[in-house]
Amino acid sequence: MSSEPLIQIDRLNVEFPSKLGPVAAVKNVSFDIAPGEILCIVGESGSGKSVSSSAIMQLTKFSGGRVASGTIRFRSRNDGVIDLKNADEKTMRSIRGNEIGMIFQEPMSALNPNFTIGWQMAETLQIHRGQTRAQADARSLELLKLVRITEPEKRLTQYPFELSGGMLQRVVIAMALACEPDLLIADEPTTALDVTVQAEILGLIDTLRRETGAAVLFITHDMAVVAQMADRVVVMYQGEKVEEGPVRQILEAPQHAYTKVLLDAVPRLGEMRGKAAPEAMRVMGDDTDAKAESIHPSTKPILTVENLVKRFPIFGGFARKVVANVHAIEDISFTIHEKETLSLVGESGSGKSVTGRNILRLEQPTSGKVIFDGTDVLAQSPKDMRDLRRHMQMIFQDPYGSLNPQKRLLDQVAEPIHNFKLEKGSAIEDRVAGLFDRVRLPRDFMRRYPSELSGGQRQRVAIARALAVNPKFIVADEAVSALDVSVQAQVLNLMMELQADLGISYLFISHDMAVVERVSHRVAVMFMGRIVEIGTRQQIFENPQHNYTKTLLAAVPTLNPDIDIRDRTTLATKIPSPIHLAGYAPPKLVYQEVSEGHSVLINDLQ
Amino acid sequence: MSDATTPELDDIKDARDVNITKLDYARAILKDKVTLVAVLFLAALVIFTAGANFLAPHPPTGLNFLDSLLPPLSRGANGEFYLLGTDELGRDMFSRLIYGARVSVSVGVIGALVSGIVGVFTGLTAGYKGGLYEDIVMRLVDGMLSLPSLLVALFVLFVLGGGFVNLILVFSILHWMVFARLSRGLALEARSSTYVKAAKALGATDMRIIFYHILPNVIPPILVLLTLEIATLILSEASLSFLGFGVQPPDPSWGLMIADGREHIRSAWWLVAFPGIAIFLTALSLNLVANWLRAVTDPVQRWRWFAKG
Amino acid sequence: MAYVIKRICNSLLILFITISFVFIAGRLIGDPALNMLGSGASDLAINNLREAAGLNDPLFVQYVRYIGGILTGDFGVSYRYGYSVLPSENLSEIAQPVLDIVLERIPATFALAGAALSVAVPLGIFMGVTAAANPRSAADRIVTVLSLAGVSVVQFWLGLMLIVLFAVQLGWLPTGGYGGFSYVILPALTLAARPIGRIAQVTRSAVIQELSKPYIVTARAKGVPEFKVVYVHALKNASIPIVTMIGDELSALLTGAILVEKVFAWPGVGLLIIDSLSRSDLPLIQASIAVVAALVVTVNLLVDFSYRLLNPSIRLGHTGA
Amino acid sequence: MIHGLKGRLLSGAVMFATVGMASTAVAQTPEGKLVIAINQEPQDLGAQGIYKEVNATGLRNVLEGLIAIDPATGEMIPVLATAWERVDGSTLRMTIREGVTFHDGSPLDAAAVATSINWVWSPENAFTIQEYAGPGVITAEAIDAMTIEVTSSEPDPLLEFRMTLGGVSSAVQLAEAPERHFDTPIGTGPYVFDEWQRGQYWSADVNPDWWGLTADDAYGTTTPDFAELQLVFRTENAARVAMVQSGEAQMAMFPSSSECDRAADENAYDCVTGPSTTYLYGRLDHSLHADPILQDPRIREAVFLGLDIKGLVGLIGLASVPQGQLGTKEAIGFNEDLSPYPYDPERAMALLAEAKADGVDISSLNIEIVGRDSTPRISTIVQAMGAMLQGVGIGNEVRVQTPQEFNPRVRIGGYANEPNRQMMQIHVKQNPSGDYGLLLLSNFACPEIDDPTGPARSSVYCDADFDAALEAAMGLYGDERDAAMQALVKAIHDRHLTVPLALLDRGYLVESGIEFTFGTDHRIQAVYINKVD
Repeated sequence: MSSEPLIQIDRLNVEFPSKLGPVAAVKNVSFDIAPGEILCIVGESGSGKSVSSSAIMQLTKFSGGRVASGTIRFRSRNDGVIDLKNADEKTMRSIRGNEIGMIFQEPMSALNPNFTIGWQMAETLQIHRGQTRAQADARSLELLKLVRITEPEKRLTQYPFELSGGMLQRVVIAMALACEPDLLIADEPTTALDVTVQAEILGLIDTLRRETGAAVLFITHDMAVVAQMADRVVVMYQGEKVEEGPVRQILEAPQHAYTKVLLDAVPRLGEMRGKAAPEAMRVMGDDTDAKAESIHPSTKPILTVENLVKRFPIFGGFARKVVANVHAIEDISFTIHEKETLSLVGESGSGKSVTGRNILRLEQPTSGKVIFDGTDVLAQSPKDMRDLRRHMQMIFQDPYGSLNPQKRLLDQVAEPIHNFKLEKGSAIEDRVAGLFDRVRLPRDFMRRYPSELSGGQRQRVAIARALAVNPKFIVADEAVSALDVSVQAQVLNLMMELQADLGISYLFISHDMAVVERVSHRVAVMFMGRIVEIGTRQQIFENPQHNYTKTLLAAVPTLNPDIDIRDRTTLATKIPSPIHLAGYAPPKLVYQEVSEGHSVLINDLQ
Repeated sequence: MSDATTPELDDIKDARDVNITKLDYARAILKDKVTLVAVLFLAALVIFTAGANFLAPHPPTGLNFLDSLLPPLSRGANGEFYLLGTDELGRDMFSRLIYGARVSVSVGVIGALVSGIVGVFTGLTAGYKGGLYEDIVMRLVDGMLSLPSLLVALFVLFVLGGGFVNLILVFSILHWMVFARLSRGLALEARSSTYVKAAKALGATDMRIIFYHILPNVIPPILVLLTLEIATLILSEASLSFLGFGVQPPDPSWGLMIADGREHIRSAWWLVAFPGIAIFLTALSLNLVANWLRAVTDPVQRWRWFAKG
Repeated sequence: MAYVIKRICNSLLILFITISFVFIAGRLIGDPALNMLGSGASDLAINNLREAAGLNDPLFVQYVRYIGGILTGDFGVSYRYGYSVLPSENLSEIAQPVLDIVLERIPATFALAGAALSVAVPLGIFMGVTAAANPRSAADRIVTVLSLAGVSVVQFWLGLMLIVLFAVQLGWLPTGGYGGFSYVILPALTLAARPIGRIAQVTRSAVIQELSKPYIVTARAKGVPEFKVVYVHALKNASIPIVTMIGDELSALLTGAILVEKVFAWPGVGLLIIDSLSRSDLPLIQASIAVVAALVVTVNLLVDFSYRLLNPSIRLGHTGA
Repeated sequence: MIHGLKGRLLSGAVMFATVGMASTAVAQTPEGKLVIAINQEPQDLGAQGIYKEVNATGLRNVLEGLIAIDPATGEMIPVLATAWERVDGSTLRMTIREGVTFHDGSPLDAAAVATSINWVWSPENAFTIQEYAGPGVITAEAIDAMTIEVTSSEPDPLLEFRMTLGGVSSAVQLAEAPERHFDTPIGTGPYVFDEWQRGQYWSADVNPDWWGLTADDAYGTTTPDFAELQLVFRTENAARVAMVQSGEAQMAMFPSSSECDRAADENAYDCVTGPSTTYLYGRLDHSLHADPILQDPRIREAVFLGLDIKGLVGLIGLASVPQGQLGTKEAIGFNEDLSPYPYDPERAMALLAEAKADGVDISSLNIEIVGRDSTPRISTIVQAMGAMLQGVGIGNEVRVQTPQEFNPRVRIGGYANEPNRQMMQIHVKQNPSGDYGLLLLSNFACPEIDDPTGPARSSVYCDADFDAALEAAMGLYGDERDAAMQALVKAIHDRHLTVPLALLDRGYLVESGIEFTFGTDHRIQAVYINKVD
């Protein structure tokens, strides 16, 4: 390893045009990367971390950006040290994909859907190495083996949509490594992936780095990922570098206030060990710490779900008959008590969100029973169902999408009040004002439109809206997943505070194990549409029984930089298909009660 | 909507996503010279159309053999000035163009509005409600869209006879599907959007969701289509009138003016040239405005129209 | 395969409904015999024609007879075209079947549509891609205004102007008619204006859309030259809307050529339709519309099937959900 | 020998138009192609079609009749019949020309001619020529090899005239391939049919064996000058004109008057015009299902006086002012004493004021001026008429309708169902029969609603006395018939029933160096088209 840096970025400034004139996305950022080193840039959205990396590749210009000043000195194989800021397009093309490879956030959309994997991999080699298609295919095969993809020969002839997300990300990595680049830029490469897949990909990148000696610029928002990957860390906030240092120093002795906030807000898996009740999140300088008192649910059931099944029919053939079904959820049963939070946790496709929507009858379940507060939900007429919704509300994942962009916040929060005719005239506005107070939003926001608010503020509006009808039960579907960690903590605390004050029960749907551990009374782990394990939080996190639960827990990245993640590098696995021919009846699920309230699925998906 | 974006765009979302006010739209138009000209032309057209009785220098009907077929910029027997010349009955072309705008533009606007209202209603309800209703509606829409529409229009007008009302009837029958297909797609998209699910969870009725929640959000693309359809219908009106199945005299529609004037295409070119140019400029302006509207309401592209620096 | 059969059946249904609609509308409103013979004809003559053409039978009987005939390829005989007689029994044998009259015109219509498209497709795509590669540039603005001008012009008016300029004033090209290459230039250019504009527009917006997608960043990050990024990566993915538009325009050319055929006296189906309308020759009108509708439905079908070729995920049946 | 047609016609009124000097044509071998842009495609090329030029323009070059009318003199001249004489009121004996063969090589003889006549006039075939059928059914019979007798089942004063109408085509073809009769005409004419490209043109080549090349009494101003004849279909007026302007055609039918005017400034081509038997008229609702206000003679007169017919004629261009009646001067029944309806707005307004003073509700006057969309320039015409009536204070609206809408409204069966109306129908009619009888019958006779066979189905007028007088007149011959018809025409004129608007001239653009002679029937025959130096 030479001590001479591979790339030196010096006082980089990148601007984007906007309605208000040029906006600086990156301000005076400097950092170096040594050969073979992994440098992580960490920051929340708007920090400029991704812009910095695309500026290296001169890709910002395609989205209208302009490198205003600064230098990007790169030690090129052929041309010696050159400034990539001023390099011409021809030079850049010889560097892109050749000396610098790049990996992206969403493998599904990062590959061209209309060309085979083989074609796309060969393209790089044909451009930079002048290889024939046959030569390129041979090299592609090697690469696919390198990234440990099953059946590599077959993959070459497949199209992107035929592969799972984890496999595609391996393809993208293989493609980036095709010309043995000296620098690999990985821009949030695991954010779109499930936690188990994320672990595999992180392990793979780390392994490959060691095998090929390429330096890695790793961009992420996740401190836990940083802890696992980085040699050195650059922390960015609103376009500026706020702190830089070796990973251990950043994690253990952060200097800058923002780094501290970031680290503090991250829930750490296992930190709730031994505690029976949920606890509020740590938020620096937040006064809601007062509500840190534990919330204790009653024993009175508010919602009982029995054998809930949802299948989505697939029509086909001549008469549009149902030829197959997507078995979205299978035989789901659980109970939620008053003032209790039950978390449904699982990876994408596990059926956790479908369960939430079916309980509220936003979709019609195929079979099963939902009893809410003594009322059979599925037996209600559409009109009665509407009235019942007063008591059962929902908070959605996407704070940008769940608010109607064309309506003032006042009207949005007043929507349920209007629908259920709870108030009239100016009383509506008073009530909305009260709700804004309750979720700590300034009252003058009532006249604003959603686009004027930040993500966290929007989610508060969504909560206020759900509260408008004094519900007893709220389904929170990935309610904080889209928020930056610092904001996420505040919103979670607000939800817990409301539970304490108003006695609301939550069905908390999430993929984030650490958050679930923090906020839940009880937890149900879902996989392939089934609950594989259900119990109190302590039972699940401290004594997991089902293999899947164990895998899930092991895959969660932690803030401990000492864990070697390379041994997680496994072959990409194949998940059984949830699509079955019409008429298929799955085996009756059998649960074993391990201890009181702790059941494990024993006859399926072992 | 659900198109994946790059993390880079995440970083600059704030720069791109700033709230755009009416004033910004006005400024963007002023900056875009071509669109500005189109808007001014349409504004002038509307003013002249509405105020034809006051603004037209001469009556559109009547008879004045003395001033028959005078070329543009000439003076009549009694010293009247004819900006764009006269036709064979000695009527002022400029005035007839203004009155002709009334017919042509109102056929376009009313036809597009009627088909728009019908199409948006059926499309939104079909897209939102789904099921058999949607199936039937979309089967009908697809079927009718695959028909040769000019031909069917021609045939129906052949059977029913031409005229203003029949023309609008035929246009509505043959164009509502365009709106229905778009609206259904928009409703389908909206139905899967979270704010609609939220509205449903909040107890809104289907009709309220469709018309209070979804409709305001899908106005921009519908408005774009409406503008394009007005242009299409003005062109169709001209074609049908040319073939004798459109507006009937004495309504001086532009298409009819071309049809009547083509006898004299060589000797009195202005009879054919000016109505043709009027249609062209009107359709072009509508298309330019629609194009601009589409660009500035497109969440992915709009920043280019508002960005400075 | 089931999909293909289903789509074909669907198309046949549309065709059947169109034919039925035209038949019934034509019968219900107005007396075809009177319209054919004119207002001066005696009632006897009119009745003779009604009798001979079977117009005195109940509508349902006529309809069944008509549909039955169509199934055997018999669209009836023209009331007027081919024999200017008041049809009587012996003459239905010697008159020319309307289907032959229509089919005779198809090659001319195809030639014109083909000529127009062979100009419009490459030019439209080139203009659209050029504009998309540099949004808001001068090239983009020029393409936008030109393409919108193409869709805004009244076709028959453009045709008249072109005749006056190129055929009469300059004498370079014939005024109209059917013949060699020089005859096709003016009508094809007149017809091409609109498809050029629409193909350019749809190409532009589809390519812009594709260029904003992440896989384009991947391609650029691989070092793919910008030309290839646009013309290979983006254009291939943008092909479905473009092909749809080409199909739409082809349909429009097959039917919308009516005006241009009239102005240029191009002996295609469009001209035949206008003639038969002006002669109130109902069997001929019905057959022409049926044939044109069949062409249009076929074009739609081909466009539909081409999606399967253009999009591997449809081809491989991966878009079930 | 020849009955019926009026003396003044026989006296040789100059009824032709010709370009340039009198014929100085030099006989020469036919060469080159004569391309004529015509205004519509024929429906078929059957032998009956030659009776009216609009049926199949130019077909007389291929198919000949027995007798023709000389375009220059208006006299009947022999063609395939060399002589004809009356046997009685219903029979005509005709001698067939010797030594003529059809284009298929079969000889022209009495049998072949009789076959043709029987085919053309057969009621079973019911060809459109029946519109000129007389009172009886026409049949023909060969008396000997070269003589036929043509018989009408009822006495028919116009039988000779009817023999100028139909064409004679090959009897062999009729026997062997009757279906070809309609698209492959086989006649005896100076040109042999070549091909018919549907939608484009039909063409013929010069016949080197034409009998006229050697006969002394051959019709025509010349022998064929052109080796080929091509009739190109161009419905668009401007397209026909453009063909001559660009040199693609040597002749174009019916240019607009403005194009005709322009031709004067051009060297390459000229415009020739001449009167036709076609006239334009308006028929104002009268007795039947009409608004009672139209029964008021003052109102009717005011309407007629309010129309500036001279102005309209000027507007139409190639036209002349009709003499207050439908039909052309040479027809039996033409009343020379009548004069055109004057344009007198003051008088019209005075009449209206007078009627108003008598309590007639003038404000309810709203005349619907309706034209058929197939009439050339109808939109301009009705608009001008509307403006004229507006000028004298007569409320009106103008319309142009498709035949689908218009035709039922013209016939008693249709308009009887309409509420009482004030409709002025604008029609274009052609009357080459040379007799007012049919015209009076179809326009003014009382339509019998219960008798669907009557010819008066489109009349709006009903007067028993008129009907009786008409019936009487129809049975008369010669001068008696003429006088009776004239009286009826005068009665019609005075009652303001129909307003003749224009006698239409027809014009042609003709390339310089070509001379074209034609009559009121506007036949386009190559033997009347000469190359001149």
